Amino acid sequence: MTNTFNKVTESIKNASAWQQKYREIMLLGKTLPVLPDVLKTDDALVPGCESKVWMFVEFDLTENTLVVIGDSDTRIVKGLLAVILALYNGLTPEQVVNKNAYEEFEKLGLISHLSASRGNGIKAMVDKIQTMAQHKLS
Amino acid sequence: MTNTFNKVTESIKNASAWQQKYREIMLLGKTLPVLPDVLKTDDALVPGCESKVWMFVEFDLTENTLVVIGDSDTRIVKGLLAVILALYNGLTPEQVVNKNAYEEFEKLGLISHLSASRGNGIKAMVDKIQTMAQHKLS
Amino acid sequence: MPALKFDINKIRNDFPTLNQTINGCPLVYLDSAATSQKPQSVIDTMTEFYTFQNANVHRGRHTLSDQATHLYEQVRDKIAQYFNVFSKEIVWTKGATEAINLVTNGLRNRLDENDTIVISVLEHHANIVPWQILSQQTGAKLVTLPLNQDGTLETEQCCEFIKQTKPSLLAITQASNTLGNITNLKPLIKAAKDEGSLVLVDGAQGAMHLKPDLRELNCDFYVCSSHKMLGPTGLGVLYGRYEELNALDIYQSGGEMIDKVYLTHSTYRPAPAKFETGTPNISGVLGFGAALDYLNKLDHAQMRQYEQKLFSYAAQELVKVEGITIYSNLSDNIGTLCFNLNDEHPYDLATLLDGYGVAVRSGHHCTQPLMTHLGVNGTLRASFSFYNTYDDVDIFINSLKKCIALLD
Amino acid sequence: MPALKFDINKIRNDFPTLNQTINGCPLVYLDSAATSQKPQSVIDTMTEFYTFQNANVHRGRHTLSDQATHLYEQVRDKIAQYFNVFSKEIVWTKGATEAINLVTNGLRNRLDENDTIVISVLEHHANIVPWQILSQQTGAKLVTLPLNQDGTLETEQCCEFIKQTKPSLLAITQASNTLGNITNLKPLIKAAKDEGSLVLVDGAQGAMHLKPDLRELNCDFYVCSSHKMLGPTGLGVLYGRYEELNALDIYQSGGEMIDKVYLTHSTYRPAPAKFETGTPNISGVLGFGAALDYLNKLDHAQMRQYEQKLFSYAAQELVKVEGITIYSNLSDNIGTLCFNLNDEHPYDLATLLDGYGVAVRSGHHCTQPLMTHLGVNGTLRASFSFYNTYDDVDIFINSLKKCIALLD
Ligand SMILES: Cc1ncc(COP(=O)(O)O)c(C=O)c1O
Ligand SMILES: Cc1ncc(COP(=O)(O)O)c(C=O)c1O
Repeated sequence: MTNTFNKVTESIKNASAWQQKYREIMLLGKTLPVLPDVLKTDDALVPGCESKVWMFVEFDLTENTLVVIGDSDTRIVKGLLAVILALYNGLTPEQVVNKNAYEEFEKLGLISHLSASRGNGIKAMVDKIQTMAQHKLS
Repeated sequence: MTNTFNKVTESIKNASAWQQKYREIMLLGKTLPVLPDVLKTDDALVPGCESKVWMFVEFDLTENTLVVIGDSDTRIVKGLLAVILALYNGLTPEQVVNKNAYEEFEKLGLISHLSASRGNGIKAMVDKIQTMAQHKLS
Repeated sequence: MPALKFDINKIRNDFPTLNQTINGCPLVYLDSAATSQKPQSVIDTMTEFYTFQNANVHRGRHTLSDQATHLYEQVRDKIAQYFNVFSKEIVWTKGATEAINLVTNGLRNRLDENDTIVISVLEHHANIVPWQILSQQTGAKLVTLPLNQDGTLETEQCCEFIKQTKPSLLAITQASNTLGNITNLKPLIKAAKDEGSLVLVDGAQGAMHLKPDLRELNCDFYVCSSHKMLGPTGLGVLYGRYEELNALDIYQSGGEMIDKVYLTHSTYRPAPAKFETGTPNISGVLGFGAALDYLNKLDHAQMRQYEQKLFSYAAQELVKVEGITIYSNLSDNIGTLCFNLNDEHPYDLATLLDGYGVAVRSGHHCTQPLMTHLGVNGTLRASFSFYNTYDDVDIFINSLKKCIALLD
Repeated sequence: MPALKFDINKIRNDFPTLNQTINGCPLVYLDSAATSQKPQSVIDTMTEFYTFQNANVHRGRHTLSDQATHLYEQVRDKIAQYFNVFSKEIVWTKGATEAINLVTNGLRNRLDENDTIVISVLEHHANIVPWQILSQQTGAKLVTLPLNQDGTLETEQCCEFIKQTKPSLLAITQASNTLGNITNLKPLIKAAKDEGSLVLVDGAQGAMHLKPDLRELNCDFYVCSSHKMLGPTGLGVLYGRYEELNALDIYQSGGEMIDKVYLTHSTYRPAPAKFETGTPNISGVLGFGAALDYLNKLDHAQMRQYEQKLFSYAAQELVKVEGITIYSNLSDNIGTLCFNLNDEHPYDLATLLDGYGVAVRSGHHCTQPLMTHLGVNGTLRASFSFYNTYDDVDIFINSLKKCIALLD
């Protein structure tokens, strides 16, 4: 898990300048599959974002691990989404609640993108993942 | 005219301290006749004042001079009213428009009582007197 | 961090306005019920915003806008914590008055002639006129709680009245702005909730002095104004229990409160956003944040204890002055002395007191029905706050005596 | 006093916010259409108020309150002079949005299904949604002026439309907040007045750049926001031709707007008082007074000339950038460039530009119907003001090119 995440985000962490960082984020976004149009429903849309962000958070019942799928119409938000997916996908509920996205984003120098004021849906996504994991545990 | 005014306001002008000034103003107010209750109508009331101020501004048609009558339920405003009456009563329209109440109040150290923000009706009274005199002249 | 001991000398230095002279006398500011003075930190916060961070909030992709939005939303969290409620239950308004209007407007489609609204004769016009208008618009009856001749509410009698009336809504002040009397809210709210009423509390006077726990108070709506709580003008707070808040009809419309706008119709966001349209008073909100930080740094219990002692002293000294009638309840009061001298007009006394640098208010204090109830046209009002001193009281009383002599 | 020559270097020094760095780059603030920066004198005036004069306005007998009231009412005179109207025709609101809501609410009892309201597709949501709601409440028809595909209004066609429609009211923006396009108001207003329509002009974008003479413009209502005119947030202006203003139904109710309050009913004061209830944004008004003083010290014609030259230069440089589509009308514009890059999302470009210290806005700019009309989800918007420089333009264009390279 953490290995995937580290591998995926290594280039972001090692970026020498902010320009390079954004370039790596956008490249990462390109690796995400495009969500089929049928799944891009209003229900899946994170409300109140300038960029469109669709997201699905589910638990795989047999494996008891998290499955997160998402897409965005902007390059940067899609890249950030890819970071979130790499961070949480495949984790058990216990692992999810112990994984602090804020710390990870801080380490990657991306913390400002996780503030509510950005209104880009990333924070909403993290909140939803954490709520679902906690629900699962209680 | 001006003689009456000077005589009436001399003690205010000569007051050594603000306490003395207010005492003279209130004494002056006491010399004003009390308006009969029948004249204290809502129409005669200056709107928007904390103190009640009734006023009548008319021209004596035979003499072509101003007649101002007024009363107030506060001592200080009534005293200020007496100053206004002494200033304008018996003047012709020409004399009224040439008589600047602001200058006179400035000289008496009472200018702050003539500001709109005081909401004591004195400014409204001066405005009404001036408007009527100007109307008479045009 | 341990609470600081209440140190009035230190506090005085935090309020620059208090350290000035009026007509050559040290200012004795006894008009905090009208508006509070501001600590330096509030002034500095606003200056800093306009100097370094000025930008519009929400939806901006650039750093300044992001910073401004972040700071702005933090203050919503702060006031929610202050009242022990959720951030999403806080709506920014331009003042307590607007907050009440937002609620009366939001209920318009839910009331008819079968409904009864209960208010009290003690209320500020802001908590009377909007209900009158709502009553005229909907046919709902508007009635008042029984009030003793001295301006106090008998708790039992009021609860009984509520039980009989079964109101749809009770709107009541936490403390009278004219008398300072504190309402015994809990039993009244309980009585109203037992009848299924909504309850709105006007906290304009109570929010700072009494720092209520709104969850515990159990009201549905609560309003207050920043400018009476050490904060800037042009900002108020509406708290609403979330379901009740979100159930209110929209008030003002325009940008930000919408989800989608088509030419024919629009869809709206959930509360609190649906009630917040237009560019907000950003600097006001940030300044209010600094005011809340200041209040939180004081130990509230100690502050309140100081206020109560100071008030008792002032009341005790005022009672001794010949010819004075006091209308305030002296035993349960936020710190306001409402009084008259014989049959003197309060205007005269207030004007003369100003000569001595003593700032009190005179008039009907936006409570004409209460004036009628007390049988007066107006009164003087000296309202104290935690930044006032025993010296203030002494100067006030001595000046009052000198003014009375002047009137002889 | 002779007008000062327009000296951009001197002006830059008056705006402290502009002299800072963002992400290590000098700030290039191109978001003045969202909110303007504030000159030092505005900040100082607010600080001074809270430091020395802080008191509530109106009805106070003490010196501080008297001073505050005096300063406060002076600003009403200043804005009236700025627009060449009477002071009693000015109502303080919390923003342009509230000012429009005050008017739509005030007309509610005067419209029915026989009435037609005309707006344009260019309008900010603040000048759409309140009319939609009024239309839903009264049955009045809401229609839009014909708009060219490029977002410009054809004057003749619009006048003809007004003649045909005979609207009861025309509500139109003086300049589009998204495109910057200036509306050719005079013929439209004349056409509307010829049909006996009321006319409301949304001056949020126009009030500072175009400094209209409202007597000459001959509209009935005009709204604007202090924060877009160098002043503080939380304050707006409603101008109304006196008879039309006073004829509007009351809006918010409470203290100050009343004459007499009885328990059963109340009587109200004449305009503007009847629309101003609650403690106003006193510091906001005083700060706005300083903003108007600042604007009056500039020679408006010279300031405007500078803005126009700067805009032309910016437009000329932007046009040259490959892949850019500009939506703004470049010949008659307050200073706003609305554009997109190929089919890139404006969010990405705005975020990257911020990396270079360039503050632009991205999104729908509270004009969703216009976005639909233009066939886009959102755009970038770079809005210039007289305190921007040619260097700002160069940095903007260079940074834009670097961002485009990053996106490749
Ligand atoms: C054209 C236009 N109208 C109205 C508004 C609303 O102004 P405010 O948010 O200050 O109420 C704006 C502000 O963005 C605007 O640009
Ligand atoms: C009890 C009470 N309610 C409401 C208000 C209205 O507050 P604002 O003027 O800030 O809207 C006041 C202010 O005087 C008040 O004292």
